[in-house]
Amino acid sequence: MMRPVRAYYPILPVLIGYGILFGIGQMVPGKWQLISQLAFFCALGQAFNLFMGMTGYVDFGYVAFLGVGTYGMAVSIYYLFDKGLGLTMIVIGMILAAVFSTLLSLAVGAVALRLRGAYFAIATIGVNEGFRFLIEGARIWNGSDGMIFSRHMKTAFGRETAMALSMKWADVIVFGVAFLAAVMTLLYMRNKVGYALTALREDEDAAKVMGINVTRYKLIAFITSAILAGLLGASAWALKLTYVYPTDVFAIHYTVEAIIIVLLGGAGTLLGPIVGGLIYGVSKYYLAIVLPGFQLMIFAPIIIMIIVLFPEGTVGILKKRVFGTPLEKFII
Amino acid sequence: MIFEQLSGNLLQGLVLGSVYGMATMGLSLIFGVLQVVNVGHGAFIMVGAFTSLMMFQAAGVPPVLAIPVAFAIGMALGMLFYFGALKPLVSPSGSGIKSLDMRAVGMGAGILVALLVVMRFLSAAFKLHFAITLFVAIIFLYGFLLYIYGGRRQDKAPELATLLVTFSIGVILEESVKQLFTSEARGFNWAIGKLDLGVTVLPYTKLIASFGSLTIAVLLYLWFRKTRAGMAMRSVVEDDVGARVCGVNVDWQYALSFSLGIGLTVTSGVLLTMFIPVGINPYMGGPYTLKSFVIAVLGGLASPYGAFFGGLVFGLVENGSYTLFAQFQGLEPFAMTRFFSFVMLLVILLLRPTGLLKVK
Amino acid sequence: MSLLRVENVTKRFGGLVAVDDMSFEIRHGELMAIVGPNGAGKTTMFNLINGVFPADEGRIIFEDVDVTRYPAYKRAHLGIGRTFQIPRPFASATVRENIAIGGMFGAAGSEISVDRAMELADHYIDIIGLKEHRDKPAGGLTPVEKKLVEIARALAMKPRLLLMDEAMAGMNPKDIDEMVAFIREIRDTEGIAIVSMVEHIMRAVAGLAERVIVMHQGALLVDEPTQEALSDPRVIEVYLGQPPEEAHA
Amino acid sequence: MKKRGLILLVVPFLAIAFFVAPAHAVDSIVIGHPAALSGSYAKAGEQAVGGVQAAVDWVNSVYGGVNVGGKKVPLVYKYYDCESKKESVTSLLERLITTDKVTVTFAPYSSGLTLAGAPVAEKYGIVYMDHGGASDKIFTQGFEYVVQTIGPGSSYHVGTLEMVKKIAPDVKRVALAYEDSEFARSVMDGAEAKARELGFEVVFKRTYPMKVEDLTPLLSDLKASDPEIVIGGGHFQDGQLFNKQMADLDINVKLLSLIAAATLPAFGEALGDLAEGVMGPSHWEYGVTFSEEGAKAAGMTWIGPSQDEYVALFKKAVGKDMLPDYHAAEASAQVLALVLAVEKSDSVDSDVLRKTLGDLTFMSFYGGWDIDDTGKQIGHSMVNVQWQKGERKIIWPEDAQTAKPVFPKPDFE
Repeated sequence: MMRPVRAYYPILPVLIGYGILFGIGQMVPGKWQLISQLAFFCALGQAFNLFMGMTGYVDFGYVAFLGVGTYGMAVSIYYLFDKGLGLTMIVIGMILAAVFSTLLSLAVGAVALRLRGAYFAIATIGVNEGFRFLIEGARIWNGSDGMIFSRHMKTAFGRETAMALSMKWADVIVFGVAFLAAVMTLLYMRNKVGYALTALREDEDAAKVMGINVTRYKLIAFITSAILAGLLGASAWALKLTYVYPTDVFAIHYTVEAIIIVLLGGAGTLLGPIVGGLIYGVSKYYLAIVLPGFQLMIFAPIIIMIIVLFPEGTVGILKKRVFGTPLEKFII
Repeated sequence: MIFEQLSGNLLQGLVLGSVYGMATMGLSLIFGVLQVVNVGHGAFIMVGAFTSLMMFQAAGVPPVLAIPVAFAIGMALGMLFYFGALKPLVSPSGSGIKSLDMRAVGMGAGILVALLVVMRFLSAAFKLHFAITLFVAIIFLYGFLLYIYGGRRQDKAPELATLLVTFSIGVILEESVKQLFTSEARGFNWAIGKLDLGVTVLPYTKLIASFGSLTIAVLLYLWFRKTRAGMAMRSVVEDDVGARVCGVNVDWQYALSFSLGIGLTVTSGVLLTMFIPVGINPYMGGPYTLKSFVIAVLGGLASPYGAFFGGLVFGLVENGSYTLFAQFQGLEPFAMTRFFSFVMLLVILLLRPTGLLKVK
Repeated sequence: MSLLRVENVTKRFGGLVAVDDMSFEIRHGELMAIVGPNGAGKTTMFNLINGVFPADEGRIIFEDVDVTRYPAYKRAHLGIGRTFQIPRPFASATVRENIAIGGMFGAAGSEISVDRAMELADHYIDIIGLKEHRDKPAGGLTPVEKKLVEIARALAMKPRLLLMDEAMAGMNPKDIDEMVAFIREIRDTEGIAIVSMVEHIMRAVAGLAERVIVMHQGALLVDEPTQEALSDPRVIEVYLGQPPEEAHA
Repeated sequence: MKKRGLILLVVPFLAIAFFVAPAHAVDSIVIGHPAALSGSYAKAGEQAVGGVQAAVDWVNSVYGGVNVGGKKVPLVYKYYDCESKKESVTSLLERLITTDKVTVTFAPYSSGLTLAGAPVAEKYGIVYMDHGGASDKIFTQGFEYVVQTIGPGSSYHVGTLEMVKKIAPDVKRVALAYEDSEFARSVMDGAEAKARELGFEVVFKRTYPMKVEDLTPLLSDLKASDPEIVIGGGHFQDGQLFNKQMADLDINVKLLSLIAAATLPAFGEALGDLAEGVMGPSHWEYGVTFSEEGAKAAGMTWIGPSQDEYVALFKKAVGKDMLPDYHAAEASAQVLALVLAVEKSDSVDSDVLRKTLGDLTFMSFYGGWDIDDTGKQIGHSMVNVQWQKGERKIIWPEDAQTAKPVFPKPDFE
């Protein structure tokens, strides 16, 4: 199955990119939160791209996977904090996050993956909203009261460790998830999964006739993407912020952010989400500082402009430019 | 007791449902013709609500008379956004350029800088916030680039581009209205009496809103069936390519149906203020967008009359299921009605993606 | 033993009977054509054979396996290949990748690695003569080139039965002759059965098929060797009473 | 390497942002605030920013600056927009702390966003003042630097129930209908407990989802339970809807009290006659009679502008003809608390400030201010307002009254 090492060169720019980002965060004091926010955007885009970019299916309710992931970690800490499990609790939380998002993705997959285009987008919005109202309506996990577990973490790990967990290690996990998402993307691209996904993205009926079990490959990409989102929610939202409210973790604007990031960078490319995440994160951050209260008004027309005039995204354009040069094998 | 409540709720649901149905017709029309899901739908409803509010507050015009004004505003906005943002993405004839080279980008950047400098002075002169003038500058730049280069039709995952564009249009509308009117929740009071039915009470304003929705739905139906323009548009819904072969200007039909859809949506905002004349604010549209999706699917997504029918069903189900869920301990019935409506959405998408009404 | 047996297959769309109680056989290594005017149910028949949708009634048996309820991809694994009337290569993938995808997932799918599939693709690129376009996206090719890529993609699946949907539609006479020769050559080198679907271009049928099935309004009209079928009065009747030779306008 | 080029483009940005930071010295007291100026909480965020700005202006121009280290130094207000999003709160808060070197930080509006920023403030050990997070749970989490000015949610409707108990002891049937949010729920739980304690009969208790568009089914249900008084609400939009649809359904009760919405000027403007007699609990209201004299009589420190001065300062600060509501007043009171704490301890050190704030008790136009050991506000009591002939009157507690309560409230026409 393994291809020559050369085929995996594009992971180098990814590694360099995240390495530089991580380095800045560690070396420049007082920028870690910004760096971790950027890493969150990159990871979000990377995980979303794994499904959306490769299959062409727009999951508008994608944030639900981050939501259940957040709940996975929250449930673990909230209910197990006094069992003396120590850091195993974090591991359990990550596993729960992965399990919850897998289960939800299987359920959504069974219903929605048969649908195409706009129908799929609407169905996934329906799953996201429906799930939130179920949590609120049936009072699951405290319903709309949510869970606040900063105290639980301090009780379980001690003040210093709890602080380090939410202010540092949660972000390190986000970096990990981002890199894992990139690795998975590249692995898929270079193996049968990727070719199957390319085929079904271009023409699903033709792909079926070519002997591709489209449901299976869609589901593989969907579940992978969902698990990554679940882990991201567990680290960036639960472990870092130590609280969860249903309205907050199922907010659709995170899906919109993911779409913007992927489009800015270039859908279906490996480097796109990183470039897109950086552009989006940095410009958002400085707009919030320079023009507080007006950034959405400035951002919205710029997004329209980019979609209409540069639909391939930054990396898409770059890819065309480096075609036939030695850089070709690094940029996909 | 329960039956009294249930019948009262169902009656209310029917009246509300007709307005919801009307509010979804525009969404369905746009999807039917352009295959675009308008994620900014709710923002246009908000524009309608503000139209109604402003006319009432400024001149005491009853909301019924605001309908033609709202419709005209909607048509105009529809044309603006179609030609400004959507046409390059969806137009069947494609448009303009093949690629945007670095020289062009550099030129654009130069113009932006020049505009910024001009705008900086203008904003000082007119005492406007710099961000507002920056916004205007970006729109100008965009218009310029679009005029020269045209943009490209999206072949891969076209939903992605159109979803994001319509979403951004919604954000632009919301933020502009926020700048104009602040994010305060507003309202007005147009009381013309009530009808007491025993099981429930219905103000006449609600009945007028419901009747108005029905009238507009019937008018739209007649327009589609009896006029040349309507039939041309219907032909595009049925068969895009076939219509073109038969000499229908599909490009123009796209523009027309988009602006007609927006016109209907803005109008429905006025009708909604007759139903609920309070809580009008720039961000009020969000929940209506989600509701409209469910309703549109109930009606078959691409069919405006189906949407009207879907609205009625939705109103009945949402209000009726409240009584049902209220019988269970430990549940929050109101949230459960929402849950139920989304479950209904999924079931219908699975079993009958063409909607409850048999369309084809 | 026949390669494919269609037994009393019927397919309805709403009230319309698109395929009405069809029965016929395809033999190993045979060149065959399904002929009929527009709306006769040819495309539906193709879709039923390769599983785009299931039959309402009847059975389809491929090499002794009852595939009636099999989804399309499983039938592809068994060895049923297919091309489309309007070529549908995967536009963003290169020519090489397109053909390799056929090899990766087709009949021999489970055993072939990505690298092996690429080698296979190179082999078929040589056959169709598009070597200079190897690493270009397939979306940018001419229609005839796309058609060739599609055929190569189907061949890379190593099918035993290849269904070709209107392979010659929209081509000029010279291209048609070349295509006919190419298809015969494939049959001879690969040893597979090829079923072509033909609507109008009767001049191609003679060269393309040893046997002809004529469909009319969803039902089987004749199933005869080519020369007899072309002069069959019932067939002429179907083409508006004109001799089929002149009906290709 | 175009990819590297992009990163190289980002690096100087970050570097500049870091190195351009001003040198630290006590020549000014800087307040850092990742405010919620857009997104879900834009309305409250706009008020809060205006409120802080107004108080800062007062301190600098009227009060003459903050007296620390033997000299008067100005207050500086630095705010960014977090878009009501939790990720932005953390990064902007850190920027305020490390790059802008602020003296204290203010939390954005809402309990959720306050919680999002708390770990960052704790990490840097900087005082984090909460003007819009009413959840009681924030103060059971063991945060050491979080200080609350807004009163806890559970106390919102307590005064209302006490008032009814006193002026109409025979009224028993109470209905609770709140928004299904963490804040409104804590109000509901507090109200329910108080109602049972005072011997009321809770005949109806339901919630409705956030951003609701139609309350008819819930209100029909409520009507059937035949309550005498109705308390509930959540935010601004749903409160207006609540009142309007009560009127539509002809549900006439002796008292209707709605949190948040009913206390704002926009409520009366939107509803007109329908608002007549409707009540709401509020942290602060225009017309509350807290004054320097009253503070002296009670033996408390007084600081800040008088109410009328404050309203004028606020309008100037926002640049619009907008009245401050309690979101603004809370934010302002927080600034005053800070000024007193700095002057009292003569220090800008976070730990000293936090300790001083813990011991601090004072009164301003906003009312009393005092926190317990966890940082929770306990010194501020709420007032109840009622719409009477198109104006908001303070009707409870009795010593703050600007008008007598109208009870029972008039029926809807």
